[in-house]
Amino acid sequence: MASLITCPHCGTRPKEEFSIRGAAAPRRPSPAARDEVWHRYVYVRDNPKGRYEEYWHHAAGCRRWLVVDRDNLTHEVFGVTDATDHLTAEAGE
Amino acid sequence: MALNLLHRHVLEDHILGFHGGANPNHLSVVRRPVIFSVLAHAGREGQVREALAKAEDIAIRACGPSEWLAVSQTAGAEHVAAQLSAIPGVSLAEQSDGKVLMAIAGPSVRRILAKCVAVDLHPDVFAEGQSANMMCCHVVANLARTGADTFEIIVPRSFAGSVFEELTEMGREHALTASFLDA
Amino acid sequence: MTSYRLDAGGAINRAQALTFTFDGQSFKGLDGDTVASALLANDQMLMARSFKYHRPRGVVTAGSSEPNALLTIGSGLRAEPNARATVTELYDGLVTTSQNRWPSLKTDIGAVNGLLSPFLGAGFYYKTFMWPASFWEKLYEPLIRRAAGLGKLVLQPDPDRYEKCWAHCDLLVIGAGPAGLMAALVAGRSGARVILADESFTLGGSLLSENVAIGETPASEFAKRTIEELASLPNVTLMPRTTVFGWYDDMVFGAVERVQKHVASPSPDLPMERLWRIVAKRAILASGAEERPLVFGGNDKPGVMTAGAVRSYLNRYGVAVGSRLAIFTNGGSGYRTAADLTARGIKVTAIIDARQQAPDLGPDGVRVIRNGAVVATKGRHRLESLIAERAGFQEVIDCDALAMSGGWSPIVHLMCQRGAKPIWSEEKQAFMAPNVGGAFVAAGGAHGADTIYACLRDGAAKAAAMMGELGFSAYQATLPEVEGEYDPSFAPVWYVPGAKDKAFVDFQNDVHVGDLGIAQREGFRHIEHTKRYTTSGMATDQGKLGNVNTAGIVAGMRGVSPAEIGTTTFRPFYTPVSFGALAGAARGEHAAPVRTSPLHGWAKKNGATFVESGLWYRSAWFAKEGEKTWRDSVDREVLNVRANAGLCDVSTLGKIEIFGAGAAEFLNRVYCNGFLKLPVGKARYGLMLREDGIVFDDGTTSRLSEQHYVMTTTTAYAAEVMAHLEFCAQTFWPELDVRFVFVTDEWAQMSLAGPKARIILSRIVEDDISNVAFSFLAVRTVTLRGGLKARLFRISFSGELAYELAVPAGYGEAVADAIMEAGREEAICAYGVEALNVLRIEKGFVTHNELDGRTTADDVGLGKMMAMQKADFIGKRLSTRFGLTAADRLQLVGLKPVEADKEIKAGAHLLKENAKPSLANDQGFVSSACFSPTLGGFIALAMLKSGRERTGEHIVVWDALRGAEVPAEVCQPVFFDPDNTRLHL
Amino acid sequence: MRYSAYSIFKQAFSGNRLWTPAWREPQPKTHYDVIIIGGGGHGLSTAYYLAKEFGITNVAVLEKGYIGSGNVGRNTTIIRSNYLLEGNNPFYELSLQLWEGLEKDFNYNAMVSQRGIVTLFHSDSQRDDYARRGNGMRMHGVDAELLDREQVRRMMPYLNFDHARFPILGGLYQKRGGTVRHDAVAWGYARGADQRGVDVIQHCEVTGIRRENGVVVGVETTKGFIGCSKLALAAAGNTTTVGRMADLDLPIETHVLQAFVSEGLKPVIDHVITYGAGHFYISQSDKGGLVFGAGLDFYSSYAQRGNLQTVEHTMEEGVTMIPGLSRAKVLRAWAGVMDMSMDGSPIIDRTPIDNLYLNCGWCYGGFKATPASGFCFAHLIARNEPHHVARFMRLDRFERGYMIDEAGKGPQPNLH
Repeated sequence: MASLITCPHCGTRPKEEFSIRGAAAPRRPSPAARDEVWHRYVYVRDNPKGRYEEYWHHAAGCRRWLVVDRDNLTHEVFGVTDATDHLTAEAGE
Repeated sequence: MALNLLHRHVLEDHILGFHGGANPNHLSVVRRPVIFSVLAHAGREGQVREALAKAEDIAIRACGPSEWLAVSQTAGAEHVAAQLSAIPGVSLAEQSDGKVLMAIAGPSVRRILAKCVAVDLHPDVFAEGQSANMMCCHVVANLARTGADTFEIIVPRSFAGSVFEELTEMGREHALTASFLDA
Repeated sequence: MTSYRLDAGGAINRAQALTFTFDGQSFKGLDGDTVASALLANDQMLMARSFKYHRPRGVVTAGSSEPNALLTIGSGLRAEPNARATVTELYDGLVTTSQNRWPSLKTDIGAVNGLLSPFLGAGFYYKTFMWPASFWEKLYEPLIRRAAGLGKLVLQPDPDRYEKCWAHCDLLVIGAGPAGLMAALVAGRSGARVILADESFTLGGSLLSENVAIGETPASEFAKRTIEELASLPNVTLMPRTTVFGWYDDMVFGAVERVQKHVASPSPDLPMERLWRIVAKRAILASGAEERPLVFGGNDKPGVMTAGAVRSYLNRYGVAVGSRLAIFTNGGSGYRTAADLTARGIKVTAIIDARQQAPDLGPDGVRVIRNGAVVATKGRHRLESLIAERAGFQEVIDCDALAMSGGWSPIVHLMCQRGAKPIWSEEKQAFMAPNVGGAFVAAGGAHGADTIYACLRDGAAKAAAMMGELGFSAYQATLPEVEGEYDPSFAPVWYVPGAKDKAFVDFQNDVHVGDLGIAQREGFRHIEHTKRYTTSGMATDQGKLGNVNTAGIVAGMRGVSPAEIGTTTFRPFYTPVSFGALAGAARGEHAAPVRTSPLHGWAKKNGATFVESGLWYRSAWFAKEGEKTWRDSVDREVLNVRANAGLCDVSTLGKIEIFGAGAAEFLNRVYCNGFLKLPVGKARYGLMLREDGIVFDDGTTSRLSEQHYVMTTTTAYAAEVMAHLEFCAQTFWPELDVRFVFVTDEWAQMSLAGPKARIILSRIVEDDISNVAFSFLAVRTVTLRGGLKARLFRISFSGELAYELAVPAGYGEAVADAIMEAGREEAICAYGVEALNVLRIEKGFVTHNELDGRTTADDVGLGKMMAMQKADFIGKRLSTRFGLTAADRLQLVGLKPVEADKEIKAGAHLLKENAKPSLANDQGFVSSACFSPTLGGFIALAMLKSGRERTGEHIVVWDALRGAEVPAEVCQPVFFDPDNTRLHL
Repeated sequence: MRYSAYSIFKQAFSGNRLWTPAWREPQPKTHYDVIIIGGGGHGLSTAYYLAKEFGITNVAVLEKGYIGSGNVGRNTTIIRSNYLLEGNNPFYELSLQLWEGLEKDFNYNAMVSQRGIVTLFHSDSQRDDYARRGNGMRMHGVDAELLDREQVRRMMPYLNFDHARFPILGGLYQKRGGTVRHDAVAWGYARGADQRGVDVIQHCEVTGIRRENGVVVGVETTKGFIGCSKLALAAAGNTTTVGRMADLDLPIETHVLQAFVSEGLKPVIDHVITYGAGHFYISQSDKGGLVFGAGLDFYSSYAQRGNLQTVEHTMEEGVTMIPGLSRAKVLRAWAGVMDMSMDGSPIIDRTPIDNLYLNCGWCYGGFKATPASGFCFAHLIARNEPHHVARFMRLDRFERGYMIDEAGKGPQPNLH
C-alpha cells in the first residue's frame, strides 16, 4: 500500500494523492460520554502490529475519506472502503 | 459611471511565449468555457447522474461520488445553470472563472502526460469519455479523455500558470506548442 | 603492452573511434566501449586508489558491482564523482580523472596508511583519539575528515534537466540477458504490455560476453535478433540504460534511465536522467549472477579480476586484459576463460584450481595446478607475477593478469528489499532469492540457473506461467539449442589462509580477513555488527562482490554454515542513483507549484512587492516613489486606510461553499460559537477548535440563502479546514445533508477599507449600500454598474468601515482598477499584507501568530465565544481540562514600550522587572509586533502568564538573540478604537 | 580492556589477535533488580547510568535482536538542544551536556562532533518563531544565535540563495549541535554497562510480562522466565506491543521514517543544516557520506522500509536547498519505526503498575536524547521520582491537559 491505493471511487492511485490521518477504529463518543471515554478517543491508540484500519483522505481525487484496511507490517492492503459506507456497514453488523 | 470591465484569462501572459503554428503535439487553452460544480444531495446521486447524462451542450466530468463538473464551450452560463438547476437534489457553484480548461492532443500525448499524471492512460484502462480528478503536475486536476489522442485538463485558476509551465516543459521533448483555442 | 585491443571481435564499432582523456592524458577508444574497456585497451590498468589504505587498484569486474574503478566523469559543472568505469559508456570528448590520490594516481602520499595498517584495524577509531578531549574536534577529526570520501562533488548548480515518468505494464522484465530476453519475448508474443529494462547501453547481458552458439549463431547475434523482434512488437517497450533500483510496495519499481549521460553535448530538450515509477502486474528478476572473487593475499592487485570480467573484456569489447594470464578458480568458469583466451592466441601460464578434483590439463594444454592456491601477488601498480602454493610447495607463476573465480551468487538484491531474506542453498553454495509471492519471481542466473540454456528455458517458462495468470494465452516459444557451454559446477573456497599480504573481502573499504577476525573476537558477531564494525559491505558497491564471501568467511571462523550467518539487509538502491534523477524537475523555483491571485496583475501594476505565503504570492506593500524602506510604504498605507481608504487583495483566503438542509446544524457543530441563528444575508465570525480544545482556525461564514453558506478560512489553513469539514461530514455526521465545494479560485476578492470606503464603493455598485440598508456584517449579491454580479460582504479586519467585494476572477483586475479610479479623489491607495498586519495588531485581532496550535479560545480572549450550552461542538469536551483552563496560562495582552520609539520584536520573551533570565522566570513571549503609525510608536501583542490580570504592569521584553531589552507596559490588546465605532460608521 | 592509543599500539604488535570481547554474552540469571526491555540506545544508556550513577548493577538489558538494531543504528546521527518548550528544552540540554563528556565517561570514541546546526527560515513569521525558540534557549543558558541571510551565506555559500521557491532569510544557529557516530553510542553504552556488571542479553525476546498481585514479577522470554523487581520498557517503535503485555493504554502510534546516505565524497558540507521550508536535514559524516533525511512516510508502519514517494520528496527538498547535490549519488535508504506520541514529545514515567516504568514517545528525535533519556529513566527507576528536567514528560499529561506540543499540531502523531 505504501505506493498505491485503490480508491473505491477513482481506481488505483499513487500515495501522493492522499493524506493520512491515522487510526480509523476510534469512534467519536457521544457528547455526554465520560471524560475518560473522550480522553481515550483523542489520545489512546491501539496501535496494533499487523492488521490495521486507517483513515486516508483522497485529497487529490474524489475528496472522500476512506478506510484503508491494511497490514502495517507487510503493507498488504486488504480493502479500501468509503468511510461513510464503512460506518453504515459497521452499524449494520 | 458605467463600468466597462475587461475579462482577462490567467494564461494570457504565459502563452505569449509561444508563437507561430501548432505542431502535431499541441496544447490549446479554452478562453471562456462555462464550468459549474454540480453537487448531488444525500440520496439523490443516481437521479442526478441520470439527469446530467441528458443535459444538452454540456459535457459532464466525474469528480467523485455525487460531484461533477459540467462543462460547456458552446452554451452560455445562464443556459447551463438553468438546465442544471432544474435537476432535483442538485446544488451548483459556478467555476467558470475558478477553473482553467486546456486540451492537449497529438501523437505523443500519452508520453507527455506520463510525466504529469500517475494514472494509466492506456485506452483499455482509461477509455474515451472517461474522466476523473487526479494529481496532474503536482496540482489537483480533472482529466478527461475526449479522443484517442486528445485529453482535456481542468485545473484551478490560481495554479494554472504553474501547470501550464510544467506541461509545456514536459512537452519540450515532443515539440509541444500552445495557444488559445480561438487564436 | 600488457593489456590491449585485439584486432577483431567484440560488440564494438571499430569504424567509430572516440577520443577521451584520463588524468589529462589523451586516449582513443571505440564506440561501444565502456571507460574501463577503453582504458584497458590502452594498457591503463591502474585506475584508482582504495579508500583507507590508498592501495593501487584496477578493475575487478566488467559490470555494475565494480568496487575499485571509480572515476570522476566529466568536468566543470557536469563532473560526476564516483562513476563506475566499468559501466560508463564512452563518448567522444569524455574527460575522466582518478580520485582519492595526491599528488597523482601513481604517486599517492595517502598510501602511507598502508604501512600503518596494523594500527588501523577494524574499529580502531572507537578506541582512541579521546585524549585530550578538545583534540578530537581540533586535530583528530579534521585529519580524519581530510581523508574522507572518494570523489569530489562540485557543489554548484547542475546545468541539466531531470524529469520523472510513470509507466504501467503487465510484465516488467529486469535484465536483458538470456532469461530476460526470453521472458520478454514470450510475454510480448502473448500480447501483454511488457517493459524490458536493462542497466547497460546494449541489451543482451551475458550473451554479449559468452562465447557460445545459440541456434547455430553466436550468442551476441542471437541477442541482436531477439531484440529486433521485441522492438517490432508495439506492446513491448525496451529500456536500455535503465537501472531498476528499487522494489516498493504494490509492485511499484523505481528505475532510472540515463537519457543523455553518454552524450557529448546534451540536448536542452531532453533530460539528463529520467526517473521511472513502473507499476507492474508481474515482474521477473533476470539480473543474472555475480561471480565471486577469491579471497587470498594480495587479491586486490591491479590485473586481478574475475574470470567472467576477463571474458567480457575479451568477447564484448575485444580487449585482452593481459598478455600472460594466470587463472585461479574453483570451477568451470576459470577454464572457460582460459579457453577463450587461448583461442584468441593469448597466453595462459597456469590454471590454479583450488579443487582436488580437477582436470590434468587445461584448454590448449595449459598446465593445471590442482588443489592449489594463490598465496601472494607481486607487482606495484599492476600484477607482475604471483606465488602459487600446492601441498606446501610454493612457486612463482609468471603473469600480468589473473582471472579468478570463486563461484557464483545469484543477484537477488531487488527481491530482498522488502524484508525477505535470501536463503542459503548448500547445493548451489549461494544465497538464493526468497519466495516473495508469485507476482515477482527470479529467473535465469538470478534463480540459480547456471547455463545459458537453463536461463533461456527458465525465462520462457516463468513468463509463460505469468501470462496464464494474467489471462493471456501464453506464446509457446521454441527453445534454441545452445552449444559450447562449460561445466558450471564449483567447489566452495572462502579464503586462502596464511597469506602475508591482506586478503580483501571489501576492496573499496579495504576490509580484509583480519578485520573480520577482530570483529569476531570483540563480540561483533552478528553479521550486521560485523558489517558495521568493519565497514565490510558499506562501500559504494554495498557488498555486491564481498558480502557472500564475508558471510562464508565468518561462517568458517565460527564453524557454522553460511546459512546461520545470513546476509545483511538489502536495501534500495540497487546501484547508487543521483539526487538529480530522484528529485526530477521539482527543484529550485519549481520546488512547489505557484499560486497567483486574480489580482496579481493589478498588484504588480501598482508597484507591489510580493511575498511567499504558503504556495501563494501575496502583495506585501506597494512602494511609491521616494519611499526608501518598506516601512515608509507600510506606514503610509496604514495611515491612509485610517484616514481615507485602501484596497487590499484578500483573494487568497480560503472560500468554501456549503449547501444543504443540514448545513446550519453542521456549522453549529464545527464552530465553537453558535451558528444556528445566523440570518440569511449576514456574516458571522467563527472560531473552530480541534477536538483537543485548541483553536484550529478562524474566519467568517455568511449565509447566502436558507441552505447555502460561504465560509472563509485563513490563507494558510484553507486545505486543512476543507479536509476537516469533509471528515466531520463523512465520518461523524453522515446523516446531515451537507455538501462542500472549494470556490477560492472563482473569486477575486478585495477589501475596501477606510472611512471613505462607502463613498468609493457606491460609485461602483448599483445597490443601496447605506449603513441602514447594508449594515455591519451584511452580505448580499450586488450588481456593479455595467451589470456584473458580485458578492459584497461588510466585514473588516482593519477596524475601519470596510467591505469585501468578490467578483468572478477574470474580472478581478478590471474591477480593482475601477475602484482605484473611483477612489482617486478620496486618495485611495493599494495596501498589502504588511499594512493589513499593522491594522489588525492595532485592533488586537489574532492570527496564526497567536493561534499557534497551543492556544485556547480563552487564551486569546475569545473564551466567551464558546457556546458551552450547545450539546456538542468539536473541541467542547477536551477544552475544559485543567491544564487548558489553569489560571497561569499564557494570555493575550498588548504591550507598549515605555519609550515609544524602542522597538519590540516578535519572538522576544518576557521577564518581570529585575528578574534574571531563566526558564522559571520566563513570563511569555511577543507573538506579533509592529510600528504603529497611527499611535506613533511600537506596539505588540504578547502571550503573557496570567496576562489579563496584569494590565499596567511594567515588564521587560527580553530579546537576547538580537541584543535588546526593552521595558514595556502591559495593556489591553486593543490599541485603537476599542469601542469599534469606526466599524459601524 | 581499557581502550587507548597504547592498547592499539600493543595489539598491533600481536597481529591484532588479542583483542577481547567488548562485552560478555551472559546467560540470563533467574532474577534481576531491574530488567530493561530493549537493547537500543535508550535501554543501554539506562542500564549504564543505573550502574554508574545509582549503583544498581544487578540489571539485565533484554534485546530481541542484536544490540543497536533499532533506531540507534538507523538514524541521521544529529544531536542538538534547540527546543522551544520548557517541557523539552532543559532535558535536551542535559542530553547535549552528557554528549559533550561522553567519550571520557565511557572510554569509547563515539565521535561526538559539534559541527554546529543551522535551521533555516524562509519567512518573517518563521523568523519570529525561531526567535521565540532561540530566546527560550538563551533563557535557559543554551547557546543560540539568529543569523541573517548574509551570515548564512558566508557559512554556507552553496545553499540556494538565488533561485529558491522559498528564499532563505536566515537561520537559527546552535554551535554546540552536531553529529555522533550512531552505532558507537550503542556499543559504548553496552560495553560500559557490561563492565559495571550489567547483563546485556541479545537475541532474547520478551513474550510476556508476568504479574502477581498487581505488580510485575518478571518476564517470559525466548530464553525462559526471568524474574525482576522492577521492569523498564525502552522498546521504541515496539512500545505498544510490549506495553500490551501489561495492559497499558498508550498514546503512541508507530510510524516509519527513512534516512539516506550518499556515496563517499570529499568533505563539502561542514555543518548540520535543516531546511525550513520542508523537512530536509543533512550533514556529512567523517567517512564522507552525506547523511540526510526528511519527513515520515505518514502511515502507521512497523516495517523498517520506506516508500518511493517519500524518497523522491526528500531529494526534491535536498536539491532545492543545495542545488549542487544534484549530481551526487544516493547509496542507500533505510527506515526506522518511530514511537510517535500524541503531542510529539516523549514519556518518561511510572505507569499505573507500581514497578513498571515507561520510556517511549521519542518520535523521530530519540537519538539526540539517548544520554539524557537513559540518565533520567535511571533516575526514575532508582529513585521512583522523575528527574527534574523530565518532570513534564508524564504519561497522564494528556488527561490533565498539559501537552508538550512543540509543533503545535495537536493529537495527530504524523503531523509532529
